[in-house]
Amino acid sequence: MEFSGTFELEDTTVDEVWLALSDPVLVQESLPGCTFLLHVEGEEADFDELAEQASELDRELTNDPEVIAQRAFKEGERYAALMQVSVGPVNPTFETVVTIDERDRPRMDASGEGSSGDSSFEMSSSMALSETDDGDGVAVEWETQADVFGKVAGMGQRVINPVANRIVKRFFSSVQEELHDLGVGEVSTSDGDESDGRSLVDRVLGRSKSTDSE
Amino acid sequence: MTVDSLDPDDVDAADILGSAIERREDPALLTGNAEYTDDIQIDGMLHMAVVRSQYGHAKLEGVDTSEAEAMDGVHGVYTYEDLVSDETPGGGSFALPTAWLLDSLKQVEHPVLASDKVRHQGDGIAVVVAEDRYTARDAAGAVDVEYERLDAVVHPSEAFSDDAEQLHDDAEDNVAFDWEIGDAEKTADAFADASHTASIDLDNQLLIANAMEPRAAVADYNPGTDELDVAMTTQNPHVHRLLMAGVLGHPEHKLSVRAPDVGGGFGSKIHHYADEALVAWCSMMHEGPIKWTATRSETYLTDAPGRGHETKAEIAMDDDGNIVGLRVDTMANLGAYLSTFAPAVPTYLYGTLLSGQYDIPAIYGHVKGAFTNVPPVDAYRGAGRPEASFLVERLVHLGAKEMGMDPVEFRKQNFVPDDAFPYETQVAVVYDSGEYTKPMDEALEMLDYENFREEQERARDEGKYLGVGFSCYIEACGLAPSELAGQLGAQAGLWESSLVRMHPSGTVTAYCGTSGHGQGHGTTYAQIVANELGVPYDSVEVVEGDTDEIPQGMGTYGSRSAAVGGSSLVKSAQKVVEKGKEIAAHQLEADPEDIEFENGEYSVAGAPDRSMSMADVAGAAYLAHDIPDEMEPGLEATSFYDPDNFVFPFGTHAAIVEVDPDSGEIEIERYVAVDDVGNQINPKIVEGQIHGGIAQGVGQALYEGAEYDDNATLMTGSMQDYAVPKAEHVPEMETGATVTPSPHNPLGVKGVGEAGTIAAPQAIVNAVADALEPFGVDHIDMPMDAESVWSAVQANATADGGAEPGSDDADHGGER
Amino acid sequence: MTEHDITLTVNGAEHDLTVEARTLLVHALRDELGYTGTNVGCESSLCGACTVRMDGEAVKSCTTLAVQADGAEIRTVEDLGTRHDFHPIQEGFQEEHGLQCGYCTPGMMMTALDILEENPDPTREEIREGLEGNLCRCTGYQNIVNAVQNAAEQMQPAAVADGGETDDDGPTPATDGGEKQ
Amino acid sequence: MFPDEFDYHEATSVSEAIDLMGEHAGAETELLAGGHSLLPAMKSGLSSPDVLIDIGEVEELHGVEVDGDTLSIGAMTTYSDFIAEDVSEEHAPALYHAVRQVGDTQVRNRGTLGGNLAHADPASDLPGAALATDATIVVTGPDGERRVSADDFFFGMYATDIGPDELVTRVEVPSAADAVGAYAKKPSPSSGYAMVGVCVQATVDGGTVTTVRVGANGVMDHGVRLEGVEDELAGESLDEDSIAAAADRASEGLDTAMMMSDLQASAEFREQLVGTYTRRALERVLDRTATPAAAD
Repeated sequence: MEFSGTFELEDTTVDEVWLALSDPVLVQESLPGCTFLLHVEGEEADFDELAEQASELDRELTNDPEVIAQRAFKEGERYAALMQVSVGPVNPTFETVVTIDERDRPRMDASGEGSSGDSSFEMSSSMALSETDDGDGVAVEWETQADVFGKVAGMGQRVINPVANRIVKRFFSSVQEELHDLGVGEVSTSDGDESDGRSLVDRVLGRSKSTDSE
Repeated sequence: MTVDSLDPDDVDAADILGSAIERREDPALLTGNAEYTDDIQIDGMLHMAVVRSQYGHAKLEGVDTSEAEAMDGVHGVYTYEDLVSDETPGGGSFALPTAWLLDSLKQVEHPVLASDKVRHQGDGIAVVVAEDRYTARDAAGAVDVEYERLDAVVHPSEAFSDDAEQLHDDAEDNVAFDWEIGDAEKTADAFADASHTASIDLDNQLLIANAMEPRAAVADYNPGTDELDVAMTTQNPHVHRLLMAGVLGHPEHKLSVRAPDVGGGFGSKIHHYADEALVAWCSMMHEGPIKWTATRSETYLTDAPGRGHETKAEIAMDDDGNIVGLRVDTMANLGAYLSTFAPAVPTYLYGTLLSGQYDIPAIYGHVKGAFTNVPPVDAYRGAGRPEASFLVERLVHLGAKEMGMDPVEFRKQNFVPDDAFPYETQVAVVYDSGEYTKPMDEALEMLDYENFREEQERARDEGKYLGVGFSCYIEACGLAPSELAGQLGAQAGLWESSLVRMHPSGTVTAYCGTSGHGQGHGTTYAQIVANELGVPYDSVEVVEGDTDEIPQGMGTYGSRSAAVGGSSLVKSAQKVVEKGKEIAAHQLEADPEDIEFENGEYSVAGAPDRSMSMADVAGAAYLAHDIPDEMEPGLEATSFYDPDNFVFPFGTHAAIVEVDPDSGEIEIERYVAVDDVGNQINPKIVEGQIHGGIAQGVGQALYEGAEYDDNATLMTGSMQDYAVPKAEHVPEMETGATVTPSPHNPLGVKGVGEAGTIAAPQAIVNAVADALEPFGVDHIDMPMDAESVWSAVQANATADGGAEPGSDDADHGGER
Repeated sequence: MTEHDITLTVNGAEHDLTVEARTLLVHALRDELGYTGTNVGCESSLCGACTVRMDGEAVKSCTTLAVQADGAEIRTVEDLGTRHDFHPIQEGFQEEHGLQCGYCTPGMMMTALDILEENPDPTREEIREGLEGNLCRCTGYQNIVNAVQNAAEQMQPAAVADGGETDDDGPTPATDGGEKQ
Repeated sequence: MFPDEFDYHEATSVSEAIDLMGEHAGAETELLAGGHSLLPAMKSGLSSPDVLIDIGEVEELHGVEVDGDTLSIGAMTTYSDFIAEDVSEEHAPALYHAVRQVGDTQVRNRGTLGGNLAHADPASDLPGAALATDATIVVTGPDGERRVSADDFFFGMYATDIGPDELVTRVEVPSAADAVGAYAKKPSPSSGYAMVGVCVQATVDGGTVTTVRVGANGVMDHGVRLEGVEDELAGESLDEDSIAAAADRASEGLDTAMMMSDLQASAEFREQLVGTYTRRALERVLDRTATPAAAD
């Protein structure tokens, strides 16, 4: 099943939003029901181990591009998330692994799968940022193709669309809030050249050159 | 017209056959004294639950049963490896057979538990045996299965596409069979010469039977005697015994299958499923009683659905409106494996009915069967015949429209004429008897057809859209002459067996190899036997559904019980009468030739005072003090009745509907059914069968459909989402009857179980098409839910620049 | 797992039993107490086969926990009448062939009793609406409606003719074209 | 299937229920009212709470009474008990007509008004009615009572303003003895839930609509007011034309992204139906205005 939408973030820039969405910590904080979101080091994602790791980790939200750069999503890498999706009395917790298939500002593609007991899902998702027409904000166009299996599949048909819409809405509202609270991107985005010819921010932003802007 | 029931005590013995008496099975059912399979309680009984697939199609990478095994109350968890192990009981195939073969059929392996691959969600992966049903279910949930998901296919057209995932290694391109009937060349010529044609593209959706009682089995193995008793929800215990013996490798004579009270079947309890065999195996494994009762969600995943056709078809007419040819190309969904009778349904039960009630000189049908990731598809009430009848009647509706003729006139002109019977069609069957205009005329009178057309005109002017639809159906039932069945691919004879046993006191037990599950056989069979023997109705007890009691049998499906089982009882009873005649002759000191038998009395011709009752003769037979030399004592007879031909019930159903183009809602204003099912043994039971059949046909037309997503996950997996019609969804039905006895059986009966289901859908679809003619809507696929009707109106309004509501555009469409 | 001691009065007989919290009333009745006349047809609270009367009202015993029924009076089909002394509702079903396989029938009758208690002389539409929570796959409902009307007549020998109009927002009922006479 | 195991506690008072919720705050806890939404979800394996707190028998949560200008309905009042009270139809006609169409006979005998509103199934029949009757939902928690207007109560699929430590204790409906109410519903043929349901409560004085509130369920992911319809009718005379004009504005302002779309009906068709069923509900209001006191 496919669903999509556009969410507009006010009073921000594509660079700022891109930076925010590059930060697993900010994404984790903004995703409703997400207990942790961590880079998967080895082949297998062991969720018990990851949970332990998450409890020991001391990561904080920041607006410091240096810090974000350290932990930013990387193309081709896998990330594990423990997500509880709450729909009334139905509250499955999904062990989810997502691969960043493509990360090329202003576009990111990811695919993943998750399971919870006898239920599971597979999804592929993409997101693109653009300046809004009034130039005052950023439009996030997103689309997701998801397949749901097992017990929740029958229920899925009915609830997935509105529930997904609600999760996305809450996610971006939180992102907007965090952007505002942290002042992400307020650090200049054009300082200091690096050895590979890309600025630090360029690297975080996944840009190949520091010249273009939308 | 409603049939009123009679108390059997108020019916004269001579009138018992044909009387609408109350049903003798009802008191037990009405007081809670009935015994359905799940009601059976045996001391020490354990419960089984089945672990089923999370996916429509996947490879099994691993099954971890350890957590389930460790749970309190769990007695065992088994996978395919355990079944086939030398250490465990049984040495059978552990694979389900198909009992109908076709030349081109790919017989794929169907293990009772998946070994390496799951091909539909209902596929079992492991079974759990535990103290109680809750624990068994808990433990099933604790079995951890690792899958590698594969792409799935749901519809035949997808299954045949080039990039489709193949289900079985030995079924290339997912083709299960490729079959044809009729004369392709002759039909091509007819189309080439025809002056008019009409065509249709349609889906006949998958339906789920939804018998109110879910499938269940209780198996009890006795290690001392090696006897394995299975009580189960079955329509045909003897067939299940035969097939299960092979699946388990347990000798047939040590296996007993019994159908307790069965809560409806509609085809879904004919087939041999994995679950019942697994219960039996677990019982051998644990050397004691085990129960399994499907939850409703399991029946949705495992009960064989029916229908599932994608069809392109066309009809050809000459200038005068005579049908000159009919051509059909169908892709049939067979699901993940071949179910018991699956190959017969879209072939011989479908293609042979493509002539409908019409005299069509050239017919060609081509059917390609597809393996897909839905549950194995098989017979559901009507089985093949509803698909044929739907198609023919939709084409006739469109043909009439193409000709600019009234649909009634067009039909009548093309009916097989009364003097043409027995009529041999172009598709390999010979219709026994018929007068097709009779039910049509009666239906027209009940409808007041002429007036309706005027009312329809007036209503359209007011923006109300009424329509009438006809369905002149034919069905072939009473399966079947064994030799013919064998030629067509059946792996069994389709005779029926019975035993009529007089007791010394003159009462009777009649045993029959059919197995009723709501049809009232106890009542109708007693009517038949009481009539033949001339004994009181209450003196006859009927026994069915138990392989230990009844010598042999083939079961109840395909509307065969009265025609084949009933006829077998007649034959057995006649043998009893014949033997009695010799005893009476001996006792009355007359020549057997001179003994007459009437109303239960043997008398000497010309000397009515020299007589003996049936009861006296029975007493004499068992006393055996004075019976003819060489004669064995006792009075009973067994027969194996093999019919000469199918029987061909027919009739006309008509619906009047009002359609609201704004909301897409359809209101059935009237539903008229005139059926000719031959002689009626109990008209009230016949009426009930017709009612119930129509309700399921209405369900198909308007409400029901099994929907799967692209991954073959069932989306309509509960009654919350699959619309089983409720009381308010089924219209009041006006029934009428004509009687054209079948010449092929001693009762002159034709079969009634499926007639309503076969007849109803096209009556309603034709009515809706008639109502929406001003909008240029020719066809809406079933189920015609409100949205599909609304969308069809919208689509046509847009596509045709908006056929004005109210304008009557008779030439519209016809050729699409 | 929590277990609870409960008391159910079934058809006048008091039973003390211990059940798991999750035990459904229908399983307590069938598996623990042997009242197997009440059947289970679905698990989504739609088919109504499991309908019993609890403290005088029709309820779906598969959507009621046994612990919720603690202290309640339950009436099942076993309490209606014997084959020699039918309750009018049983008589109606027998005379009108209001059943075929019989599986839905106990639940159907228990709901019908609710309908008749509320409305002793229901119209055919009212009966159909009242039976919305009971599915039958055999009869097409027409003879069930006849059976309930038949029972209504027996229970109300001096019943007046057709009931009046109702001001109900129920879905438009099916037309009554084939009214039995 | 069967529910997974859980701990069961029966509360005998509101305060006991709140205490029990507090005690089990760490576990997944659900309140059990009539159980007709929760138990099917548990039986299908979709929902597996650790703890159930049964509030169905809490005496103080039962009953319907008129308190000044307010009809006060205990949260655990069953649908059938509500229907049986004369004051229900008299003071809250729109709610009365909606409740009559909930589920089926047996469901109405067990299901409760408070349970329904707390569950907030968008396809249930009551969110629209709560909005149309301007109901106030009273929720009680450790800090006492809170009163939430129906307009602020529902905010998503199965999502309401009830806190994790609170329960719905009462529904208060401003008495609308002069108003007429109607509920027009297209039920799903399978589940009986509303594909679309439109509930209207209006006061018509001398042919003119003086007050009107319209709520809909089944259309969006939560119950919504149909403000276009209200706007169109307010102060107008109620007749065929104004009804048609109002029905045309039924889906005005509804966020199509949050519209329900499922096997039963697409969002596009729901948009069509909400107009049709608004018209039908208003036609019933018109009928009942013409012939008042028609009783069920």
